[in-house]
Amino acid sequence: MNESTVNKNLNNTNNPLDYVGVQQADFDIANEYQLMREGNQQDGAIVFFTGLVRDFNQGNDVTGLFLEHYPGMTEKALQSIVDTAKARWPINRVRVIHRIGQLYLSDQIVYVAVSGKHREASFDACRFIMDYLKNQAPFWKKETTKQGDVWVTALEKDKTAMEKWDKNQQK
Amino acid sequence: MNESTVNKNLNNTNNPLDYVGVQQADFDIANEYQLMREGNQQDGAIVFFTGLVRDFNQGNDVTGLFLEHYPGMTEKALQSIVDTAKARWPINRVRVIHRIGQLYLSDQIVYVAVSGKHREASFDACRFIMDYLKNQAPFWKKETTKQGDVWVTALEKDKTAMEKWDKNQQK
Amino acid sequence: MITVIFFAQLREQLQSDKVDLVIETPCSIAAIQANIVASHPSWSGFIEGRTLLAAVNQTMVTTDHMVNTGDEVAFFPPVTGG
Amino acid sequence: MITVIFFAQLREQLQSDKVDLVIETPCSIAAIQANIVASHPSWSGFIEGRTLLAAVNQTMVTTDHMVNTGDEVAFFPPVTGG
Repeated sequence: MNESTVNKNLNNTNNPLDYVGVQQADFDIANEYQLMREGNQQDGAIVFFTGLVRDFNQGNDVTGLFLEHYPGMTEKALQSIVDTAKARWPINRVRVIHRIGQLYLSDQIVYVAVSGKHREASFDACRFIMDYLKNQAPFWKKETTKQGDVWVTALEKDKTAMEKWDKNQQK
Repeated sequence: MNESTVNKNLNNTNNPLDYVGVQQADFDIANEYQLMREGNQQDGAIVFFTGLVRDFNQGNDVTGLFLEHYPGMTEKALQSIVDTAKARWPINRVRVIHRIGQLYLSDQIVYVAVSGKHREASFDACRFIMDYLKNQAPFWKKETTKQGDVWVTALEKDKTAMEKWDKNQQK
Repeated sequence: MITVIFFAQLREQLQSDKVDLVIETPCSIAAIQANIVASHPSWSGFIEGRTLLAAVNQTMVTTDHMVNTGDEVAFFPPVTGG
Repeated sequence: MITVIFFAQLREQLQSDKVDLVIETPCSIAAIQANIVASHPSWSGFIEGRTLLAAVNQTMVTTDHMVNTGDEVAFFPPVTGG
Protein backbone atom coordinates (compact mmCIF):
# COMPACT_ATOMS: atom_id res chain seq x y z
CA MET A 1 0.00 0.00 0.00
CA ASN A 2 1.49 3.33 -0.95
CA GLU A 3 1.58 6.47 1.15
CA SER A 4 -1.25 8.21 -0.67
CA THR A 5 -3.64 5.33 -0.01
CA VAL A 6 -2.66 5.18 3.64
CA ASN A 7 -3.40 8.89 4.05
CA LYS A 8 -6.74 8.55 2.35
CA ASN A 9 -7.79 5.72 4.63
CA LEU A 10 -6.77 7.54 7.78
CA ASN A 11 -8.51 10.73 6.76
CA ASN A 12 -12.15 10.80 7.78
CA THR A 13 -12.61 14.55 7.40
CA ASN A 14 -13.20 14.70 3.64
CA ASN A 15 -15.74 17.27 2.60
CA PRO A 16 -17.92 16.67 -0.49
CA LEU A 17 -16.87 20.12 -1.73
CA ASP A 18 -13.16 19.27 -1.52
CA TYR A 19 -11.62 19.21 -4.97
CA VAL A 20 -8.30 18.46 -6.63
CA GLY A 21 -8.16 19.21 -10.36
CA VAL A 22 -5.54 19.23 -13.10
CA GLN A 23 -6.88 20.96 -16.19
CA GLN A 24 -5.99 22.98 -19.26
CA ALA A 25 -8.98 25.32 -18.81
CA ASP A 26 -8.83 28.51 -16.80
CA PHE A 27 -10.66 28.70 -13.49
CA ASP A 28 -12.95 31.41 -12.15
CA ILE A 29 -12.15 32.78 -8.71
CA ALA A 30 -15.65 34.14 -8.08
CA ASN A 31 -17.10 30.71 -8.72
CA GLU A 32 -14.41 29.02 -6.65
CA TYR A 33 -14.92 31.42 -3.73
CA GLN A 34 -18.66 30.72 -3.88
CA LEU A 35 -17.92 26.99 -3.52
CA MET A 36 -15.95 27.71 -0.34
CA ARG A 37 -18.79 29.75 1.17
CA GLU A 38 -22.07 28.20 0.09
CA GLY A 39 -23.94 26.40 2.84
CA ASN A 40 -20.97 27.04 5.09
CA GLN A 41 -21.85 28.70 8.38
CA GLN A 42 -19.17 27.02 10.45
CA ASP A 43 -16.03 28.58 8.93
CA GLY A 44 -14.69 31.95 10.00
CA ALA A 45 -11.60 32.06 7.79
CA ILE A 46 -10.87 31.42 4.13
CA VAL A 47 -7.32 31.72 2.79
CA PHE A 48 -6.55 31.43 -0.85
CA PHE A 49 -3.56 31.55 -3.05
CA THR A 50 -3.25 32.00 -6.78
CA GLY A 51 -0.05 31.64 -8.78
CA LEU A 52 0.25 33.65 -12.00
CA VAL A 53 2.63 33.71 -14.99
CA ARG A 54 4.84 36.73 -14.33
CA ASP A 55 6.95 38.66 -16.79
CA PHE A 56 10.39 38.02 -15.35
CA ASN A 57 11.80 34.80 -13.89
CA GLN A 58 15.25 33.36 -13.27
CA GLY A 59 16.91 36.15 -15.25
CA ASN A 60 14.67 36.00 -18.31
CA ASP A 61 11.90 38.10 -19.82
CA VAL A 62 9.03 35.66 -20.01
CA THR A 63 6.21 35.82 -22.57
CA GLY A 64 4.55 32.50 -21.77
CA LEU A 65 5.14 29.01 -20.50
CA PHE A 66 4.24 25.41 -21.25
CA LEU A 67 3.29 23.23 -18.30
CA GLU A 68 4.13 19.56 -18.75
CA HIS A 69 2.81 17.05 -16.22
CA TYR A 70 2.74 13.35 -15.40
CA PRO A 71 -0.91 12.38 -16.00
CA GLY A 72 -2.34 10.45 -13.08
CA MET A 73 0.54 11.11 -10.73
CA THR A 74 -0.18 14.83 -10.53
CA GLU A 75 -3.70 14.26 -9.22
CA LYS A 76 -2.45 11.54 -6.86
CA ALA A 77 0.37 13.72 -5.50
CA LEU A 78 -1.96 16.70 -4.97
CA GLN A 79 -4.55 14.51 -3.23
CA SER A 80 -1.88 13.08 -0.95
CA ILE A 81 -0.69 16.59 0.00
CA VAL A 82 -4.28 17.69 0.72
CA ASP A 83 -4.88 14.56 2.83
CA THR A 84 -1.74 15.27 4.83
CA ALA A 85 -2.83 18.88 5.44
CA LYS A 86 -6.30 17.76 6.53
CA ALA A 87 -4.82 15.24 8.96
CA ARG A 88 -2.52 17.89 10.44
CA TRP A 89 -4.80 20.94 10.82
CA PRO A 90 -8.44 21.46 11.88
CA ILE A 91 -9.61 22.73 8.49
CA ASN A 92 -12.81 22.16 6.55
CA ARG A 93 -12.96 22.66 2.77
CA VAL A 94 -9.88 22.45 0.55
CA ARG A 95 -9.83 23.10 -3.19
CA VAL A 96 -6.75 22.82 -5.43
CA ILE A 97 -6.59 23.44 -9.19
CA HIS A 98 -3.42 23.28 -11.28
CA ARG A 99 -3.42 24.14 -14.96
CA ILE A 100 -1.40 22.39 -17.67
CA GLY A 101 -0.44 23.13 -21.29
CA GLN A 102 0.32 26.49 -22.92
CA LEU A 103 -0.13 29.55 -20.72
CA TYR A 104 0.56 33.22 -21.34
CA LEU A 105 1.62 36.26 -19.35
CA SER A 106 -0.62 36.98 -16.31
CA ASP A 107 -2.51 33.70 -16.76
CA GLN A 108 -3.59 31.84 -13.65
CA ILE A 109 -1.49 28.71 -13.01
CA VAL A 110 -2.54 27.36 -9.65
CA TYR A 111 -5.24 27.88 -7.03
CA VAL A 112 -5.32 26.65 -3.43
CA ALA A 113 -8.18 27.53 -1.08
CA VAL A 114 -8.63 26.43 2.52
CA SER A 115 -11.47 27.21 4.90
CA GLY A 116 -11.60 26.62 8.61
CA LYS A 117 -12.97 27.96 11.87
CA HIS A 118 -9.80 29.94 12.60
CA ARG A 119 -7.29 31.80 10.46
CA GLU A 120 -4.14 30.17 11.86
CA ALA A 121 -4.93 26.68 10.55
CA SER A 122 -6.26 28.00 7.24
CA PHE A 123 -3.09 30.04 6.63
CA ASP A 124 -0.79 27.19 7.66
CA ALA A 125 -2.58 24.57 5.56
CA CYS A 126 -2.79 26.74 2.43
CA ARG A 127 0.91 27.53 2.59
CA PHE A 128 1.82 23.92 3.42
CA ILE A 129 -0.07 22.71 0.35
CA MET A 130 1.76 25.20 -1.89
CA ASP A 131 5.16 24.37 -0.36
CA TYR A 132 4.64 20.64 -0.90
CA LEU A 133 3.09 21.09 -4.34
CA LYS A 134 6.22 22.97 -5.41
CA ASN A 135 8.38 19.96 -4.45
CA GLN A 136 6.23 16.89 -4.90
CA ALA A 137 3.66 17.40 -7.65
CA PRO A 138 5.10 16.32 -11.05
CA PHE A 139 4.68 19.49 -13.11
CA TRP A 140 7.48 21.04 -15.16
CA LYS A 141 7.54 24.56 -16.58
CA LYS A 142 9.20 25.42 -19.87
CA GLU A 143 9.24 29.17 -20.27
CA THR A 144 9.03 31.01 -23.57
CA THR A 145 11.57 33.82 -23.35
CA LYS A 146 13.22 36.24 -25.75
CA GLN A 147 16.30 34.05 -25.37
CA GLY A 148 14.36 30.94 -26.48
CA ASP A 149 12.56 28.18 -24.57
CA VAL A 150 14.03 27.48 -21.15
CA TRP A 151 13.19 24.77 -18.63
CA VAL A 152 12.64 26.37 -15.22
CA THR A 153 15.18 25.29 -12.60
CA ALA A 154 13.96 23.92 -9.28
CA LEU A 155 15.08 26.23 -6.47
CA GLU A 156 16.73 25.38 -3.18
CA LYS A 157 14.45 27.91 -1.41
CA ASP A 158 11.40 25.84 -2.35
CA LYS A 159 12.99 22.73 -0.82
CA THR A 160 13.86 24.70 2.32
CA ALA A 161 10.28 26.01 2.53
CA MET A 162 8.96 22.44 2.52
CA GLU A 163 11.50 21.15 5.03
CA LYS A 164 10.57 23.89 7.52
CA TRP A 165 7.21 22.14 8.05
CA ASP A 166 9.02 19.07 9.42
CA LYS A 167 10.93 21.13 11.95
CA ASN A 168 7.73 22.87 13.04
CA GLN A 169 6.03 19.57 13.71
CA GLN A 170 8.85 18.43 15.96
CA LYS A 171 8.59 21.49 18.23
CA MET B 1 4.98 62.95 14.73
CA ASN B 2 3.23 59.67 15.36
CA GLU B 3 4.32 56.24 14.19
CA SER B 4 1.82 56.05 11.37
CA THR B 5 3.13 59.26 9.80
CA VAL B 6 6.72 58.10 10.10
CA ASN B 7 5.91 54.88 8.31
CA LYS B 8 4.10 56.69 5.55
CA ASN B 9 7.01 59.02 4.92
CA LEU B 10 9.55 56.21 4.82
CA ASN B 11 7.45 54.09 2.52
CA ASN B 12 8.02 54.87 -1.14
CA THR B 13 6.47 51.67 -2.45
CA ASN B 14 2.81 52.72 -2.40
CA ASN B 15 0.82 51.41 -5.32
CA PRO B 16 -2.12 53.47 -6.68
CA LEU B 17 -4.25 50.32 -6.40
CA ASP B 18 -3.48 49.89 -2.70
CA TYR B 19 -6.61 50.42 -0.62
CA VAL B 20 -7.68 50.52 3.00
CA GLY B 21 -11.41 50.79 3.57
CA VAL B 22 -13.82 50.68 6.51
CA GLN B 23 -17.38 50.34 5.31
CA GLN B 24 -20.85 49.04 6.13
CA ALA B 25 -21.39 47.71 2.59
CA ASP B 26 -20.44 44.20 1.54
CA PHE B 27 -17.49 43.72 -0.82
CA ASP B 28 -17.25 41.59 -3.94
CA ILE B 29 -14.33 39.16 -4.14
CA ALA B 30 -14.46 38.83 -7.95
CA ASN B 31 -14.14 42.59 -8.28
CA GLU B 32 -11.43 42.74 -5.63
CA TYR B 33 -9.44 39.94 -7.25
CA GLN B 34 -9.67 41.77 -10.58
CA LEU B 35 -8.13 44.84 -8.94
CA MET B 36 -5.18 42.73 -7.81
CA ARG B 37 -4.60 41.34 -11.31
CA GLU B 38 -5.43 44.05 -13.83
CA GLY B 39 -2.42 45.53 -15.58
CA ASN B 40 -0.23 43.41 -13.32
CA GLN B 41 2.30 41.27 -15.16
CA GLN B 42 4.99 41.44 -12.52
CA ASP B 43 3.35 39.48 -9.70
CA GLY B 44 3.43 35.69 -9.50
CA ALA B 45 1.57 35.24 -6.22
CA ILE B 46 -1.65 36.58 -4.74
CA VAL B 47 -2.71 35.59 -1.23
CA PHE B 48 -6.00 36.58 0.17
CA PHE B 49 -7.87 36.14 3.37
CA THR B 50 -11.53 36.65 4.18
CA GLY B 51 -13.04 36.53 7.64
CA LEU B 52 -16.69 35.47 7.95
CA VAL B 53 -19.34 35.47 10.69
CA ARG B 54 -19.44 31.87 11.86
CA ASP B 55 -22.18 30.10 13.77
CA PHE B 56 -20.33 29.22 16.95
CA ASN B 57 -17.86 31.35 18.89
CA GLN B 58 -16.55 31.42 22.44
CA GLY B 59 -19.14 28.91 23.59
CA ASN B 60 -22.17 30.57 22.04
CA ASP B 61 -24.49 29.90 19.13
CA VAL B 62 -24.16 33.07 17.08
CA THR B 63 -26.89 34.46 14.82
CA GLY B 64 -25.24 37.79 13.99
CA LEU B 65 -22.93 40.47 15.27
CA PHE B 66 -22.62 44.21 15.52
CA LEU B 67 -19.24 45.70 14.70
CA GLU B 68 -18.49 48.91 16.56
CA HIS B 69 -15.44 50.94 15.53
CA TYR B 70 -13.54 54.14 16.34
CA PRO B 71 -14.11 56.29 13.23
CA GLY B 72 -10.88 57.72 11.89
CA MET B 73 -8.59 55.62 14.06
CA THR B 74 -9.61 52.36 12.35
CA GLU B 75 -8.47 53.64 8.93
CA LYS B 76 -5.31 55.09 10.44
CA ALA B 77 -4.44 51.88 12.30
CA LEU B 78 -5.03 49.73 9.21
CA GLN B 79 -2.94 52.06 7.03
CA SER B 80 -0.11 51.94 9.55
CA ILE B 81 -0.19 48.11 9.58
CA VAL B 82 -0.13 48.01 5.77
CA ASP B 83 2.77 50.49 5.66
CA THR B 84 4.73 48.36 8.12
CA ALA B 85 4.12 45.23 6.01
CA LYS B 86 5.20 47.02 2.84
CA ALA B 87 8.40 48.21 4.49
CA ARG B 88 9.18 44.68 5.71
CA TRP B 89 8.41 42.50 2.66
CA PRO B 90 8.94 42.86 -1.10
CA ILE B 91 5.26 42.98 -1.97
CA ASN B 92 3.32 45.00 -4.52
CA ARG B 93 -0.44 45.60 -4.15
CA VAL B 94 -2.22 45.44 -0.80
CA ARG B 95 -5.96 45.84 -0.27
CA VAL B 96 -7.74 45.75 3.09
CA ILE B 97 -11.47 46.13 3.72
CA HIS B 98 -13.16 45.85 7.12
CA ARG B 99 -16.91 46.06 7.52
CA ILE B 100 -18.78 47.74 10.37
CA GLY B 101 -22.35 47.75 11.68
CA GLN B 102 -24.86 44.89 11.78
CA LEU B 103 -23.74 41.63 10.16
CA TYR B 104 -25.38 38.24 9.94
CA LEU B 105 -24.34 34.59 9.79
CA SER B 106 -21.88 33.83 6.94
CA ASP B 107 -21.45 37.54 6.12
CA GLN B 108 -18.01 38.72 5.07
CA ILE B 109 -16.29 40.77 7.79
CA VAL B 110 -12.77 41.44 6.58
CA TYR B 111 -10.68 41.10 3.44
CA VAL B 112 -6.89 41.29 3.08
CA ALA B 113 -5.17 40.72 -0.26
CA VAL B 114 -1.45 40.90 -1.01
CA SER B 115 0.32 40.42 -4.32
CA GLY B 116 4.03 40.00 -4.94
CA LYS B 117 6.59 38.31 -7.13
CA HIS B 118 6.94 35.33 -4.79
CA ARG B 119 4.56 33.43 -2.55
CA GLU B 120 6.66 33.60 0.64
CA ALA B 121 6.41 37.38 1.05
CA SER B 122 2.74 37.47 0.01
CA PHE B 123 1.82 34.78 2.56
CA ASP B 124 3.85 36.42 5.32
CA ALA B 125 2.52 39.92 4.68
CA CYS B 126 -1.14 38.83 4.44
CA ARG B 127 -0.92 36.94 7.71
CA PHE B 128 1.05 39.73 9.40
CA ILE B 129 -1.66 42.23 8.46
CA MET B 130 -4.39 39.99 9.91
CA ASP B 131 -2.40 39.31 13.10
CA TYR B 132 -1.82 43.03 13.69
CA LEU B 133 -5.36 44.01 12.68
CA LYS B 134 -6.68 41.61 15.35
CA ASN B 135 -4.67 43.44 18.03
CA GLN B 136 -4.34 47.04 16.90
CA ALA B 137 -7.33 48.09 14.80
CA PRO B 138 -10.10 49.53 17.02
CA PHE B 139 -13.06 47.32 16.13
CA TRP B 140 -15.24 45.59 18.70
CA LYS B 141 -17.66 42.75 18.07
CA LYS B 142 -20.90 42.31 19.96
CA GLU B 143 -22.44 38.99 19.08
CA THR B 144 -26.13 38.25 18.94
CA THR B 145 -26.56 34.85 20.55
CA LYS B 146 -29.43 32.77 21.88
CA GLN B 147 -28.15 33.72 25.33
CA GLY B 148 -28.41 37.45 24.52
CA ASP B 149 -25.92 40.02 23.21
CA VAL B 150 -22.33 39.29 24.22
CA TRP B 151 -19.17 41.35 23.71
CA VAL B 152 -16.48 39.16 22.18
CA THR B 153 -13.45 38.67 24.42
CA ALA B 154 -9.98 39.42 23.08
CA LEU B 155 -7.93 36.21 23.05
CA GLU B 156 -4.41 35.60 24.27
CA LYS B 157 -3.70 33.51 21.15
CA ASP B 158 -4.20 36.59 18.96
CA LYS B 159 -1.68 38.54 21.04
CA THR B 160 0.77 35.63 20.80
CA ALA B 161 0.28 35.48 17.03
CA MET B 162 1.24 39.14 16.73
CA GLU B 163 4.23 38.87 19.05
CA LYS B 164 5.69 36.00 17.03
CA TRP B 165 6.44 38.46 14.21
CA ASP B 166 8.83 40.36 16.50
CA LYS B 167 10.77 37.21 17.35
CA ASN B 168 10.99 36.28 13.66
CA GLN B 169 12.49 39.64 12.80
CA GLN B 170 15.24 39.20 15.37
CA LYS B 171 16.39 35.86 13.92
CA MET C 1 -9.67 70.86 29.37
CA ILE C 2 -9.36 67.32 28.00
CA THR C 3 -12.23 65.24 26.62
CA VAL C 4 -11.88 61.46 26.94
CA ILE C 5 -14.10 59.30 24.73
CA PHE C 6 -15.14 55.71 25.51
CA PHE C 7 -15.96 52.81 23.21
CA ALA C 8 -17.68 49.43 23.20
CA GLN C 9 -18.08 47.49 26.44
CA LEU C 10 -16.34 50.24 28.41
CA ARG C 11 -18.92 52.81 27.20
CA GLU C 12 -21.73 50.45 28.28
CA GLN C 13 -20.13 49.79 31.66
CA LEU C 14 -19.72 53.52 32.36
CA GLN C 15 -23.08 54.34 30.75
CA SER C 16 -21.27 57.31 29.23
CA ASP C 17 -19.59 57.89 25.88
CA LYS C 18 -17.26 60.66 27.07
CA VAL C 19 -16.14 62.77 29.99
CA ASP C 20 -14.70 66.32 30.14
CA LEU C 21 -11.83 66.82 32.57
CA VAL C 22 -10.36 69.96 34.06
CA ILE C 23 -6.69 69.04 34.30
CA GLU C 24 -3.30 70.75 33.88
CA THR C 25 -1.52 69.79 30.65
CA PRO C 26 0.78 68.24 29.65
CA CYS C 27 -0.30 65.32 31.82
CA SER C 28 0.12 61.55 31.54
CA ILE C 29 -2.59 59.02 30.65
CA ALA C 30 -2.14 57.68 34.20
CA ALA C 31 -2.92 61.17 35.60
CA ILE C 32 -6.05 61.30 33.41
CA GLN C 33 -7.16 57.91 34.76
CA ALA C 34 -6.64 59.13 38.36
CA ASN C 35 -8.53 62.36 37.62
CA ILE C 36 -11.52 60.48 36.19
CA VAL C 37 -11.67 58.06 39.11
CA ALA C 38 -11.44 60.98 41.60
CA SER C 39 -14.65 62.45 40.18
CA HIS C 40 -16.31 59.07 39.40
CA PRO C 41 -15.21 56.64 42.15
CA SER C 42 -17.59 53.91 40.90
CA TRP C 43 -15.72 53.82 37.58
CA SER C 44 -12.44 52.74 39.22
CA GLY C 45 -12.67 49.07 38.27
CA PHE C 46 -13.15 49.97 34.62
CA ILE C 47 -10.93 53.04 34.14
CA GLU C 48 -8.06 51.50 36.08
CA GLY C 49 -8.71 47.98 34.72
CA ARG C 50 -5.70 45.94 33.69
CA THR C 51 -6.85 45.52 30.07
CA LEU C 52 -7.84 49.15 29.36
CA LEU C 53 -6.31 50.53 26.18
CA ALA C 54 -5.67 54.21 25.52
CA ALA C 55 -5.23 56.13 22.28
CA VAL C 56 -4.06 59.71 21.79
CA ASN C 57 -4.77 61.31 18.43
CA GLN C 58 -5.92 57.90 17.19
CA THR C 59 -2.68 56.08 17.97
CA MET C 60 -2.41 53.60 20.84
CA VAL C 61 -0.21 54.76 23.71
CA THR C 62 1.02 53.51 27.07
CA THR C 63 -0.02 55.11 30.37
CA ASP C 64 3.15 57.22 30.60
CA HIS C 65 2.32 59.01 27.34
CA MET C 66 2.02 62.79 27.84
CA VAL C 67 -1.20 64.44 26.67
CA ASN C 68 -1.46 68.08 25.53
CA THR C 69 -4.47 70.39 25.27
CA GLY C 70 -6.32 69.70 22.03
CA ASP C 71 -5.26 66.06 21.88
CA GLU C 72 -7.97 63.47 21.13
CA VAL C 73 -7.95 60.96 24.01
CA ALA C 74 -9.85 57.66 23.94
CA PHE C 75 -10.14 54.71 26.32
CA PHE C 76 -11.43 51.33 25.18
CA PRO C 77 -11.29 47.59 25.85
CA PRO C 78 -9.01 45.20 23.90
CA VAL C 79 -10.03 45.20 20.26
CA THR C 80 -11.84 42.25 18.69
CA GLY C 81 -12.16 42.96 14.98
CA GLY C 82 -11.09 40.84 12.05
CA MET D 1 10.31 -6.63 -18.36
CA ILE D 2 10.12 -3.12 -16.92
CA THR D 3 9.20 0.01 -18.87
CA VAL D 4 10.68 3.27 -17.58
CA ILE D 5 9.08 6.53 -18.73
CA PHE D 6 10.83 9.91 -18.88
CA PHE D 7 9.47 13.44 -18.52
CA ALA D 8 10.36 17.05 -19.27
CA GLN D 9 13.99 18.08 -19.68
CA LEU D 10 15.16 14.49 -19.09
CA ARG D 11 13.02 13.27 -22.02
CA GLU D 12 14.52 15.97 -24.23
CA GLN D 13 18.06 15.19 -23.11
CA LEU D 14 17.60 11.47 -23.81
CA GLN D 15 15.54 12.17 -26.97
CA SER D 16 13.35 9.32 -25.77
CA ASP D 17 10.12 9.16 -23.77
CA LYS D 18 10.60 5.60 -22.50
CA VAL D 19 12.82 2.55 -22.48
CA ASP D 20 12.00 -1.16 -22.09
CA LEU D 21 14.39 -3.15 -19.90
CA VAL D 22 14.98 -6.88 -19.61
CA ILE D 23 15.79 -7.21 -15.93
CA GLU D 24 15.15 -9.70 -13.12
CA THR D 25 12.52 -8.52 -10.62
CA PRO D 26 12.25 -7.50 -7.84
CA CYS D 27 15.10 -5.07 -8.44
CA SER D 28 16.02 -1.68 -6.99
CA ILE D 29 15.73 1.68 -8.74
CA ALA D 30 19.56 1.81 -8.56
CA ALA D 31 19.75 -1.50 -10.46
CA ILE D 32 17.37 -0.10 -13.10
CA GLN D 33 19.60 2.97 -13.49
CA ALA D 34 22.68 0.73 -13.92
CA ASN D 35 20.84 -1.45 -16.44
CA ILE D 36 19.80 1.57 -18.54
CA VAL D 37 23.30 3.04 -18.53
CA ALA D 38 24.79 -0.37 -19.51
CA SER D 39 22.73 -0.35 -22.72
CA HIS D 40 22.89 3.46 -23.26
CA PRO D 41 26.32 4.62 -22.03
CA SER D 42 25.79 8.17 -23.34
CA TRP D 43 22.82 8.58 -20.98
CA SER D 44 24.98 8.12 -17.89
CA GLY D 45 25.17 11.82 -16.94
CA PHE D 46 21.38 12.12 -17.04
CA ILE D 47 20.19 8.75 -15.66
CA GLU D 48 22.72 8.77 -12.85
CA GLY D 49 22.47 12.55 -12.31
CA ARG D 50 22.38 13.78 -8.72
CA THR D 51 18.99 15.48 -9.11
CA LEU D 52 17.10 12.68 -10.89
CA LEU D 53 13.78 11.80 -9.27
CA ALA D 54 12.08 8.42 -9.51
CA ALA D 55 8.46 7.40 -9.05
CA VAL D 56 7.00 3.91 -8.82
CA ASN D 57 3.27 3.54 -9.35
CA GLN D 58 3.03 7.35 -9.33
CA THR D 59 4.58 7.81 -5.90
CA MET D 60 8.08 9.24 -5.46
CA VAL D 61 10.63 6.72 -4.17
CA THR D 62 14.31 6.59 -3.23
CA THR D 63 16.86 4.56 -5.22
CA ASP D 64 16.71 1.60 -2.80
CA HIS D 65 13.00 1.09 -3.52
CA MET D 66 12.28 -2.40 -4.91
CA VAL D 67 10.39 -2.62 -8.19
CA ASN D 68 8.20 -5.55 -9.23
CA THR D 69 6.99 -6.70 -12.64
CA GLY D 70 3.98 -4.62 -13.68
CA ASP D 71 5.03 -1.57 -11.66
CA GLU D 72 4.89 1.81 -13.41
CA VAL D 73 8.38 3.34 -13.20
CA ALA D 74 9.18 6.96 -14.12
CA PHE D 75 12.31 9.09 -14.04
CA PHE D 76 12.16 12.88 -14.19
CA PRO D 77 13.96 16.09 -13.15
CA PRO D 78 13.05 18.09 -10.03
CA VAL D 79 9.50 19.40 -10.36
CA THR D 80 8.77 23.08 -11.03
CA GLY D 81 5.00 23.52 -10.89
CA GLY D 82 2.98 25.95 -8.80
